[in-house]
Amino acid sequence: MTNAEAAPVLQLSGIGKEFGAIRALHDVDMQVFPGEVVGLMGDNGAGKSTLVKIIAGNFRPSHGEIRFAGSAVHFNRPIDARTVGIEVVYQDLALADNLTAAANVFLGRELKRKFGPLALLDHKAMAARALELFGELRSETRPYDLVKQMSGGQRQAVAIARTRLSNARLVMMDEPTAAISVRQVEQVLSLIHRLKEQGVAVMLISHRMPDVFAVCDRVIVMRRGEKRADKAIHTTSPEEVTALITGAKEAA
Amino acid sequence: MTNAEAAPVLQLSGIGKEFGAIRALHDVDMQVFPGEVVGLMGDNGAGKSTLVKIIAGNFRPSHGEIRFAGSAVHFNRPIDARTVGIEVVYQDLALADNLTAAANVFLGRELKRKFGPLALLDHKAMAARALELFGELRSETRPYDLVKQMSGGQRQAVAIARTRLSNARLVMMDEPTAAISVRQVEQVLSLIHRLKEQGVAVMLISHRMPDVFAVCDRVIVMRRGEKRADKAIHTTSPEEVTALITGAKEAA
Amino acid sequence: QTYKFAIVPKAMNNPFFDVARDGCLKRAKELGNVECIYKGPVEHEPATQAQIIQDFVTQKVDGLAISVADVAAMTKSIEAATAAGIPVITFDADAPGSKRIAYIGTNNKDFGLALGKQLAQLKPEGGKYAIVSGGPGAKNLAERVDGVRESLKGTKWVEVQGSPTFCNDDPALAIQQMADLRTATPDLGAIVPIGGWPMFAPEGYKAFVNKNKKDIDAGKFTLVVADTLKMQLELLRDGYSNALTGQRPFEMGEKSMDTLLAIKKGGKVPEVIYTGLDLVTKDNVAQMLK
Amino acid sequence: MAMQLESPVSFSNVGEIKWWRRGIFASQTGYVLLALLVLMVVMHFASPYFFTQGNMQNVAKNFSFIAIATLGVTFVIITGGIDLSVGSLMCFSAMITSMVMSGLSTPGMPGASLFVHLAADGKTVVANLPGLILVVSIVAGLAVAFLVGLVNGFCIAVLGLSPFVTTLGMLSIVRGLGYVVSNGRGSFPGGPDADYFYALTSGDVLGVPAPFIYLVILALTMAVVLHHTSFGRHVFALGGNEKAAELTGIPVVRVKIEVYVICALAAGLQGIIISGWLGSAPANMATSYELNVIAAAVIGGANLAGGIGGPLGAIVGCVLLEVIRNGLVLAQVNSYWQQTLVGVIIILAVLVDRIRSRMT
Amino acid sequence: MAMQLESPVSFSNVGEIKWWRRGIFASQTGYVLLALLVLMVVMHFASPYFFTQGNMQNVAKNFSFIAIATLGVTFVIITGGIDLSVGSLMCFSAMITSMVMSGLSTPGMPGASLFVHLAADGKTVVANLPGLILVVSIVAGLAVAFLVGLVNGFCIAVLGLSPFVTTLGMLSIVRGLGYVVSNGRGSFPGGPDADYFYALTSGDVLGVPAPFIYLVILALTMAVVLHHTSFGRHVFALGGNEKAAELTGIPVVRVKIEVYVICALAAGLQGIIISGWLGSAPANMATSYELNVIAAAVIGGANLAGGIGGPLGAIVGCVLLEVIRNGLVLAQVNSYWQQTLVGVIIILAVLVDRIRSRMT
Ligand SMILES: Nc1ncnc2c1ncn2[C@@H]1O[C@H](COP(=O)(O)OP(=O)(O)OP(=O)(O)O)[C@@H](O)[C@H]1O
Ligand SMILES: Nc1ncnc2c1ncn2[C@@H]1O[C@H](COP(=O)(O)OP(=O)(O)OP(=O)(O)O)[C@@H](O)[C@H]1O
Ligand SMILES: [Mg+2]
Ligand SMILES: [Mg+2]
Repeated sequence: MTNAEAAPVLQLSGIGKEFGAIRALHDVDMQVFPGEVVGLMGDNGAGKSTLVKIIAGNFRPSHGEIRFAGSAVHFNRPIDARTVGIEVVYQDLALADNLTAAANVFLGRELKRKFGPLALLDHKAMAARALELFGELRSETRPYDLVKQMSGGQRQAVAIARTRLSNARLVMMDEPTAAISVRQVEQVLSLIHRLKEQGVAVMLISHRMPDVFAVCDRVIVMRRGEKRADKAIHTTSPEEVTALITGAKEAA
Repeated sequence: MTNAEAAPVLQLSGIGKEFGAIRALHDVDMQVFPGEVVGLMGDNGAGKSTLVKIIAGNFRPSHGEIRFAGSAVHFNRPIDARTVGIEVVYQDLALADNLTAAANVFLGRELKRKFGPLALLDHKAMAARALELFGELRSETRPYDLVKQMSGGQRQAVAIARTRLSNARLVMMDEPTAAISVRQVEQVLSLIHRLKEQGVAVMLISHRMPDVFAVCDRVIVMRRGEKRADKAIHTTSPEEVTALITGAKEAA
Repeated sequence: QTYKFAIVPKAMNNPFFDVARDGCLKRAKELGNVECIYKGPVEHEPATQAQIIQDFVTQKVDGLAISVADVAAMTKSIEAATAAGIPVITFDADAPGSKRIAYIGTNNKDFGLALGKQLAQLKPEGGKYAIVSGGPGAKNLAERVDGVRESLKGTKWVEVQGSPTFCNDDPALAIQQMADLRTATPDLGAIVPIGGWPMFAPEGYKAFVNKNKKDIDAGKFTLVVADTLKMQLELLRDGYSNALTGQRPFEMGEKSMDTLLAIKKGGKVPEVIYTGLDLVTKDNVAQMLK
Repeated sequence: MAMQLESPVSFSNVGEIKWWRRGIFASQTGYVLLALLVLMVVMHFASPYFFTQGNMQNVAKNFSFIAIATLGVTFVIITGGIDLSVGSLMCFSAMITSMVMSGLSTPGMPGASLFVHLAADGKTVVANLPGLILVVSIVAGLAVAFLVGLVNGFCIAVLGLSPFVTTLGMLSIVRGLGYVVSNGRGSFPGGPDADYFYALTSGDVLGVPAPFIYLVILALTMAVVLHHTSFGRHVFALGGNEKAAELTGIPVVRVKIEVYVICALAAGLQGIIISGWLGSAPANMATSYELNVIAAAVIGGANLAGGIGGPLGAIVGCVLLEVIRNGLVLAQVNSYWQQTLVGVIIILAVLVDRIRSRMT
Repeated sequence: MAMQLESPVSFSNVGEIKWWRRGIFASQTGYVLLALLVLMVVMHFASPYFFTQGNMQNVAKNFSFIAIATLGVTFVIITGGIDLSVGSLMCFSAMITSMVMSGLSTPGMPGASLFVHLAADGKTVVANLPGLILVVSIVAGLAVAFLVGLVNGFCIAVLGLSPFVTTLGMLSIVRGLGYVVSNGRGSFPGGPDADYFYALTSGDVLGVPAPFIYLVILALTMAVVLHHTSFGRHVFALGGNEKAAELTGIPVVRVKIEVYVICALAAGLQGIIISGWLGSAPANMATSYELNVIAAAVIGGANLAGGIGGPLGAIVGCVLLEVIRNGLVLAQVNSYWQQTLVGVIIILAVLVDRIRSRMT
């Protein structure tokens, strides 16, 4: 599936990011192809989330260029990235605690019904669709409950459900399985498989080695802001990746 | 190690908790003995965190009784639980974003130096000790950095480091390894081992089956607020636990 | 029969109206069959005053004496009260075109003229002067400013830029502004506060005067202040100002009760009752303080 | 999919929420409403005039006078902001409306010839098209409010200034401009359309004061907007978690500007209505009303931290403040004690809600 | 430990932060300070008298008058609260102090015989122990402030009421009580100790006004308390994440009560100092100062959302407000425009900081 013949959907070159004196990213190049699942691994603070946020238009990179679907892009705000077809599950989930689960799933993309010139929210339809999405994830999450009162895993299910609403071209998931329970993990992995089948590119950030090796075509390892390895999954092993993450092995 | 001869350090009987119409916990009994590591598993929203919060004095149970070290206790505030020797790593980490990592580790237990009648904060000593603790966890976390700017795993390391400051009798960790990377996971597990050796009781909540089976003496499975199983680790298997979590198997 | 008369000040936080209230209470006690209710907005704000009048109408008091916060607004309120059969008079600040039966108080224009005249008499040689006023919205204060300006027009006194300053009836701010005015124009010849504000803070006022004592003694700096509250008279006696011009709020309070009672009894009252002005200088201060 | 559905996703541990624990019955608004009813009963015993028809009309009118502005400020509070400039803006909009109205009705003033002409007697001013001046002047008043709201919104949303500082600055700016344009004097509605103006602002329909009718209409509209449009949803999301709102692609900047504009328009309209009732727009009108308006919203249950609030709460808060004010005057409480009591009652009213949340 | 140390924990991707990007240089306080300096230069050109010694003394004195209260309110703001009662409390404490002072100095008043006696001439009042009355009356003034702070803190920390509503109610209560105790008249310090009182409040030491000296001492103390004691650390933690503070065992209730008490004491002290300078405690003293005080803190960089703030910022904010006020009078700007300009300059001053954060 890791096909050099197709044009990459995402292409980063020389991406760097400094926060004051912290060099969170340095000279990162990478490509992601349609229908490819790329695992992004690395130690805590390696810069994975920062990279995701840069691609998603959340931060501006200090250096480097992003090309999406062939053309250079400059996202000023997350909505810009969303518009071209990038969906993100953020590590901190980005939920509005005072709203219900259904409202959070549809935030910024509410379903509406026309009443003459008025477009009013279609609460019922949104709740029904949200329940359906939670069901797909096997998550016991009630659409009308406030997110504030939810357990960690229910919150994560809400954040994941969001990405299912649009026809994205690239889905980035920043540790989507951190808080969820065994059976939902399987659902998320099978969701990734389905995305891949639909030709969507997926970037999965995870600290769970088995998950990465179960779904990814390729794994990229980051260390202290730099890309240390970029290997097809069948050419590497969990042991090698662990060594790369911890720094026991410098690069591969 | 699961010794019936010693007195349990923690004993719950008939614990129940309702949030409005949600029955988050129902009639939960359990015991934890000194030097024992108990795994608490369950689906998302099963009530694990709620149970931890009740034991930690964060919520009052709607029903039931808690006995700690032999005597019935009623914790009104978290500080009460901390005073008797209960340390908790909360799932949402409980960090003050506007403070540094070192300040967060020592929150509520600051180190001080006496200047005559004045007791001023000993910033240096706290930073040094925090760095040491982060080092023990193999986490690249800088004591003087603001927690606001930290990566998910660095934040978790800060929360875990806190529990190392006191001589606790019971340490409860609510998904301590969710956000941290492979090498820190090993450190956390070895930390749990050390606690066990010192005779400290540990309650580990995790969705990671391998971790639970690596360190726990006993595993308790919750489902929809009820305790479904309570088994010594060598009498069960990951498959059985998974079935209990998902509800495929009703109880054991 | 007993009567309930309400006396409504422009702002309760102004000591001036406390004196009017005391006059009203004293007179009510003397009359015996009259009750004096004192109630107004805390700050100088017309809409709140209008609402209070409305409440008094609902309560069916027997008469209203109002210090008008805003002419047009009160004209309507007075009309409503009159329609409900409650006689209304005004005191201190008038609403000339309204249905009020009488006005008791000072002629503010005359007040300003008197202040100006005092200054011109004290220092005919003239110079630069500045005015300190209370709030830009108050009509009676605007009339006083006009009066001061008018009476100084033909003289050698000229007003500086940035005058009047507005202290929002805050004594501390009034003194700060006086200090600033003096700093801004070191050869400033006079300051005319058209209300007693700076002197309501006697020590701060003294501190300000002491800094300029040399100029005052040399006749280079003159202070003519409005109002004649007790503390102001004492300050004048002790040489902290050159002249005072005062209204008679106590008398306004007394006369309000008398007038309302007369109206209730069916008597005829004059439409405008000026309570007059007290012109005080060193010469007659001792007598005023008695 | 590989995995078999061992156990269906269901909610066996979740019951039905009792109706008295849902919606308004579980909100601060509901409990403050309860406190309000108690207070009204107390006031009834304190003064026989309290429950007279005339007084109820007064109360209805008086609270409508700040309630419209409170609706506006509630929008801002829900997003987690604050607007201190409402009091000044009420005055300024009212002033502009009356100045335009008088100006256009004065033959000889620029543009006036388009709107009025002198009657045959050479004195009476007659409108060319009755009502036109009224419309133009109200539009002018609302237009300045719109501008002020736009500037507030721009500074806060685009430049990222703190709402407190921005609107405090604006409080000062707008009040100052009011003095400048009227030369400190304030202004009066005048001309042939003034009577329509008075009828629209201080008239009543079958005994119901006109401002109260406007209030009801606006409050209903607001309820629909907040709960049934995506704009309303975005307003809540912004208050709940601004970061998340931004990340999920909500046009945060636009929504923020819009709420400040709405708030300014509400304040402007409110000021225009008050000036119609007063028959004047004095330069110190509505001084320090901002605190009352914000207090009313907060007492009614809006949360200054953002994310919570609504029209019913705004209205309940305003009614409570007005009943306290009116009731204490009617009960003939000593004026100096009144202010103290106002404070005590405000605190007691919100305390009722805390007692509820303690009990559950 | 099982695992071998393959790679040491180190921070190879972290450089040294340049000094000009650290501490005050990276804070709003620093940039508002910059704006202040620019403003002062502008004022210097607008009026040659601005930088005279006399005027600088005035500025120093005037801003010290609100700065002490601002220090107190900064504590509250750092915890994420707000205190609207400071203005009223300034007045009330001052009033109690002068009433006690005059009362104890009037032979015949209850308790006065313990403190004063009549001199041989039968008229002059002589203190039994000079200074004692002063101490007692200041303690009385601070004691009421303490009580008010305690009530505020109790309502907010224990009962869980919103700080805005509670302190707004308290604003009204305390102002009302001021009217009640003085019957609307205010009060004056008097008696044999009044001169000491005046010396302590409006005197100066080598040309430095006394209030300024108190301010400096209090600000330094505050800096130490905030950054070098556990109380200070807890104050910040509370503002950063109240939930977390509670969970980590910080005595949240106690800390909250303490900050409101500190704030009230600061306001009380401030009021007493002002009344000493004024020579009177009028009933409308410090009306609506609460907005100035909070604005000063916020302009200086304190964040109303909590977690950020400090004494330097509070002082910078106060100086800025005073320089604007003083400078505009000195520059002889038309008074109607002054108010507008005050607002504009406030907004511009905080804008400077935003430009900085845009650039990095
Ligand atoms: N807003 C910020 N300001 C300053 N430093 C930041 C900021 N965000 C991240 N950093 C720093 O950048 C580095 C990379 O952080 P990042 O969140 O990308 O790590 P990560 O690889 O996602 O780690 P984790 O696995 O723990 O989530 C960290 O050292 C972090 O402290
Ligand atoms: N404060 C609250 N108010 C109302 N409902 C709550 C509250 N806290 C938790 N709940 C509900 O109680 C149930 C149990 O939540 P809890 O957080 O204990 O689950 P958990 O087992 O920790 O799940 P996870 O593995 O996802 O962390 C959930 O249905 C949740 O929605
Ligand atoms: Mg991350
Ligand atoms: Mg949990």
